[in-house]
Amino acid sequence: MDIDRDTLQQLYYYLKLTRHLEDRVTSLYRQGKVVGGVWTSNGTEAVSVGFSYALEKDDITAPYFRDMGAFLIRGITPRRIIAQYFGKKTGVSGGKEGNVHIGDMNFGVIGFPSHLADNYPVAAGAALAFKIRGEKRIAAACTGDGGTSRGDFHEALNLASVLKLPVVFFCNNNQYAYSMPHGKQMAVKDVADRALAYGMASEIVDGNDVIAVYTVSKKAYEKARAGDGPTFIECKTMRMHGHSEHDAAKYVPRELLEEWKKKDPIQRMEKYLIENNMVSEAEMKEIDERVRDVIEDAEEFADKSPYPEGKEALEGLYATPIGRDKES
Amino acid sequence: MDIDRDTLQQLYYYLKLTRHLEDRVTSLYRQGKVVGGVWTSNGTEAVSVGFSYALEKDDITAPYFRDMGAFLIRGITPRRIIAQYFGKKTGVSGGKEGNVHIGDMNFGVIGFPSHLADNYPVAAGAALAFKIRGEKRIAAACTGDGGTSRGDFHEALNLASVLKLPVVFFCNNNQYAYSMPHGKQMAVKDVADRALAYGMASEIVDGNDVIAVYTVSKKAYEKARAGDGPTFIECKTMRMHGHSEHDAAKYVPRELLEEWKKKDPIQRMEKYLIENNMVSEAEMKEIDERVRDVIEDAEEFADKSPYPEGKEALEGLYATPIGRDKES
Amino acid sequence: MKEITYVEAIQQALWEEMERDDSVFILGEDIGAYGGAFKVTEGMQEKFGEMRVLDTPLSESGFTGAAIGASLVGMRPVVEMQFADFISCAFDQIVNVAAKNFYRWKGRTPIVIRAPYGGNIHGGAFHSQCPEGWFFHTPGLKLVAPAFPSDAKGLLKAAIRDDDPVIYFEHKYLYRRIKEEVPEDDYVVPIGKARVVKEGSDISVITYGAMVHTALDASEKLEEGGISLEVVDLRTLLPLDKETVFDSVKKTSKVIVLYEATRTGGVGAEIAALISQEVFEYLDGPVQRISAPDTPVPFSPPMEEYYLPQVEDVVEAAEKLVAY
Amino acid sequence: MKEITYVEAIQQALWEEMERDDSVFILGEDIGAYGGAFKVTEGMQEKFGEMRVLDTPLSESGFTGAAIGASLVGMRPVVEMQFADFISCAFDQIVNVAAKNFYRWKGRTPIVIRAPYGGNIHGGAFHSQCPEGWFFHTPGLKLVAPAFPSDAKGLLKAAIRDDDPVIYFEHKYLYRRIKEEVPEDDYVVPIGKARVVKEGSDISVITYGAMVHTALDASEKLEEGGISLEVVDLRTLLPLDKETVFDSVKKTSKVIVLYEATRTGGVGAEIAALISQEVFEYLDGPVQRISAPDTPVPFSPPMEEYYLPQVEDVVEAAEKLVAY
Ligand SMILES: Cc1ncc(C[n+]2csc(CCOP(=O)(O)OP(=O)(O)O)c2C)c(N)n1
Ligand SMILES: Cc1ncc(C[n+]2csc(CCOP(=O)(O)OP(=O)(O)O)c2C)c(N)n1
Ligand SMILES: [Mg+2]
Ligand SMILES: [Mg+2]
Repeated sequence: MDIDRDTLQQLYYYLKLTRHLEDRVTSLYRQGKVVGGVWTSNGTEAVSVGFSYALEKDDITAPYFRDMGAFLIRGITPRRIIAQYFGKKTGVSGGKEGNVHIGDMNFGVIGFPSHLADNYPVAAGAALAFKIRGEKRIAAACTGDGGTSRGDFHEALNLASVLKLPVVFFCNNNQYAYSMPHGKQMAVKDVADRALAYGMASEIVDGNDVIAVYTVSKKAYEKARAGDGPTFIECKTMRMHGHSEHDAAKYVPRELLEEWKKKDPIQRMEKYLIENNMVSEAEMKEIDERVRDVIEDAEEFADKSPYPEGKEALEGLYATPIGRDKES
Repeated sequence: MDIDRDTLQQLYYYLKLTRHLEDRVTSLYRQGKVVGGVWTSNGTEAVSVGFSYALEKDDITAPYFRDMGAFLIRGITPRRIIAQYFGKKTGVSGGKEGNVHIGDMNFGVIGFPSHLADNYPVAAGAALAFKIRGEKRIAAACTGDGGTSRGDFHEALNLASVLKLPVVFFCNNNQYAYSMPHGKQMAVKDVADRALAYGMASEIVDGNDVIAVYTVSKKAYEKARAGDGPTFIECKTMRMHGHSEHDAAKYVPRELLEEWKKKDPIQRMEKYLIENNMVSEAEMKEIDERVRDVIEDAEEFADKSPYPEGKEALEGLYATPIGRDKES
Repeated sequence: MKEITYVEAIQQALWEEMERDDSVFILGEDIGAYGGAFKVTEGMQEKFGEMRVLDTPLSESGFTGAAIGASLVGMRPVVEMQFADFISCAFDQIVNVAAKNFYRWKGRTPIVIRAPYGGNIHGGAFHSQCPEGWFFHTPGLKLVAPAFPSDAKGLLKAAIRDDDPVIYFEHKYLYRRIKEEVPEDDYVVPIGKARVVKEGSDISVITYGAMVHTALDASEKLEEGGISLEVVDLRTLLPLDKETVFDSVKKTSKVIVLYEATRTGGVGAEIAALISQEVFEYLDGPVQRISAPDTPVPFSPPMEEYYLPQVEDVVEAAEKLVAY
Repeated sequence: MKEITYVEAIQQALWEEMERDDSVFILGEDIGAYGGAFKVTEGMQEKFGEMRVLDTPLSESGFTGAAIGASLVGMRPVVEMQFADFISCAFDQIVNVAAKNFYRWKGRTPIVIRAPYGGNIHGGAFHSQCPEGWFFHTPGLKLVAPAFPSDAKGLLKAAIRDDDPVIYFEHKYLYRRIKEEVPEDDYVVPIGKARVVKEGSDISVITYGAMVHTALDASEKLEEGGISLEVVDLRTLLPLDKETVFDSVKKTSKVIVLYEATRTGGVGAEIAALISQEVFEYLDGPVQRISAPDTPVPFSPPMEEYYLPQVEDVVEAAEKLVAY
């Protein structure tokens, strides 16, 4: 696939924005400014950036908690995201939710429930709606390798396959599910083999190569859009931080991290852009500055934002509130 | 595998006992003597008879609701079974449960909860216990083709595979899940393909050939017993009655039934025994009489048995009752 | 107005809503050509097509999740559980995804789950349960449980039009056993409103589902002895219509809470708790509860009969309470 | 006796039971080499081996089902849910398989499920829930919820030795925040017995879990103003120790039921209902309930604080109730 200069630069921009935003959040966490914990996609940013950038505006996505790139690309602003981490009223959820539990249908983003793989059937259902209505839209969902062990993974893939739904399922195979290495999670070498059980097409892609992820996603989306059914895409990558920022991940062999460090998706894309003359020095500088500015602005915004009032906890339970249901 | 004369005759006996017992229960149902509904294994008896007869005494099994042969072979008497259908105190559960919701750990039979595939992880857990204790016992579970679409199927096979548990999973693929034909349940031709997702060994066997089912089961059990891991076995057969006796199954093409009628597992075994001189005319007669007598006796027993008293409903909630918990 | 059964009322609501609004569709096991285990959707696939009356694989969590997803992008799915008992398999999707979507991130989730529930049909532990209590303790859901054909129709319509996830508990025992005149036009019963189905002066019976009929039968019997029951049919379980309940208690000062589910932690516990907190001073006697005991539903007829609350139980309790 | 924390008490019970009885084993996510998300099982795999401290794939239903199966053939598995919130994924196995095995077919299912639950840790909707209410309405289960290190130890031992399925609700907030002297020997606290943790004369506060400490703090504050609270720690939620609760109510005649879970249909509703039915004549005022409101657990600190019952809420309610 021929990818134009602008797209390549955008991919690069979002990779960087994702990395730096999460890095910043990590520092803020260490400073005690973040409420709750922090989980990042460090080292695996190409997955969410690649599959999200390949979506059309009307498509929808159900990211999981290591898909910061998806939120950013869909249009959830860093301001709202950092404010969410701070528990501020201006956060995506007005303080009701924290960290990456981000959803906003105005941007086609289905909120992530912690329960891994729960959103796989949900994404299939959105795709089902598109199919029923004869719309040319598709749905893309992502989960971790560990998440594929859950029953909802199975029920979703089976349903999608039987009904030939326009949905593409991604797996961020970052080698670990919390402390559990691949071999303790499943007895197949490739997560992609799980798709065999459903007669579903599958792909394995280098999850540190954003161009590859973007390309394979586009292809699968077009297939789904054409009515030719779902695809399961395994993105092989590596979780470079602990499970969360309070996990030192001593269970990960240092050599493995060393090896994967060399494959860093951002450096790799940078190298590609430069070697192929896809970015000028000035453009590169501009991208770096944009990333920095956007994050600084977002942090400042979040800092200055007010907390919600305690009693706001009572609001917004129902979309159709019923007069008599309020607790005294 | 060389199967001795006695084993062959026993397999035949249990096929017949299963068929005739369920036929009898069906008539009793029509007479209004059975409480609740009736679901039979009609046409698929070779599955439960084959896999159950291949078990050793110390093994355990988790049958589903079309596995009458399993109950009989494990030693649950027709008396207790018919009494269970009648809701009598002498039924397997003392009237607490009905029809094929039969379990009794004294006979290594794990009770069937209606929720299909729930007992797949349960059977894996029994196998896990055997493995932890270093016992050479195995567990065998069965469910329907429809049941394999459930999340618990996935979680069980994945767990069993990762932990290399001594468990064998059977699927009675009788072509339909209630009214749903194969193609509306899954997009793979063979249910056995589901095992690919777990790197699990699988087998496809003619589910109307009791010798084949018995043989393939034995082989899988020995493998499991030797510590070489689980197997998934698809038994291809055909449900010859409705889903239950109150379902006329108009959605099943008549030709399909005609075709499968020719493959009846009992006639087939009878023919095999006769052609191979594995049964004499006298023996055959004796088998028929035993079947008839056992069922007549069971029916009489059930008929004469008392109903439980209403207030027995309150008994036996806990294995370790606690003084103060009784409702006033 | 025509007299129709409870199940016909459900059918009418489904058909009318499907005709009215293209975004309504139905999904579940065996609901297509077969028409569903209880024949509720019979003929609908022929009329509305395979995609709007959608047979799913045997996977409650999967198809409930799918309904949630479809609802997030503007559909109004109606899920059929073959038996309410199997809703346990979709529990996580319902309580953690559907119920919390709106509060957590303004995700509008207008799904309806039809749950054929209840005993008295010799179904045993897995085909007779009253699972409403599990969901009653889950903020974000709405629960309705009609006792009459008119409410069965009107509440199903309201549920389909509501923007929140609604579990619609339809009592299997009532399907073909009761008839009533039901408006043929677009008849909607608002969610969140209880109804006094029989006025009375001595004791309020607060109940729902099949037990409404048990209460009414008891009321007739008691009338002979001069005891007058007021029967309040909750209709909606969540959110509860406390006002109607309290008004009745204020009037009678004596209460029986009657429910078919197991006793401990059931919906009836909340009603009793609410009454004893909020209208305590009106009470002239202890708040009585009548329910099934705390065991699974037993199979054998004598046990099931003993287990389920009977007219006689209400009569006895009422006689005692009046004398209190 | 040594002072140990709540989490140390859990650890002690696990270690001692594992040493005492070969049939005890532990399974769950990340509990092996990693020692569990809360480090409860730290060091145990080294000591007891990979099979008895078993890491499982991410599949709550699967490994809970497996625990059930192992228990049926004589093991005593202890399942760790990483957070109680994820127990919803195993709901069906718990309520339909484990809970009903014994009643339906005498299948003995001695499993223990450890469920780290509760809020006040800024965990948001999916890492703070109090799910005990869902299981409280399920006959066949036993539920315990210790508030002190001694009970944490003694009840876990009792749970492991019990022949029925027990859910052990351990409050995350208490893990490292409270200390107590705990008997070092084989200390077992019987299931089914509540405890009066503070005697008092004016009002009974019936509570459990982290709220016991809220009640005790309130009691201290109120003491100054001359109001005397009696604090009853339920310890076991199912089956309930009605006697101890009723005895306290008979003594004080006024009751506050305090629980951290959402209000409607929670455990506290049943307590209030029981009291208002069975010891009605002893009551000198309405049965008050204090709980979280009916929403998911909000994330932002001001909202979470508002949401969770606070000492001040108890103080206020007590002052009003005394004056009633
Ligand atoms: C159903 C469920 N069980 C447990 C957890 C707790 N948990 C959070 S993340 C995680 C590991 C996830 O591994 P994986 O799916 O590979 O995603 P990764 O974190 O590696 O991106 C676990 C066990 C959860 N979120 N959901
Ligand atoms: C979880 C669950 N959902 C729904 C049902 C209702 N039900 C009973 S049998 C059946 C069809 C089962 O099909 P299959 O697994 O192929 O077994 P078969 O009846 O064909 O032997 C259904 C849907 C059930 N028992 N369990
Ligand atoms: Mg992972
Ligand atoms: Mg089948």
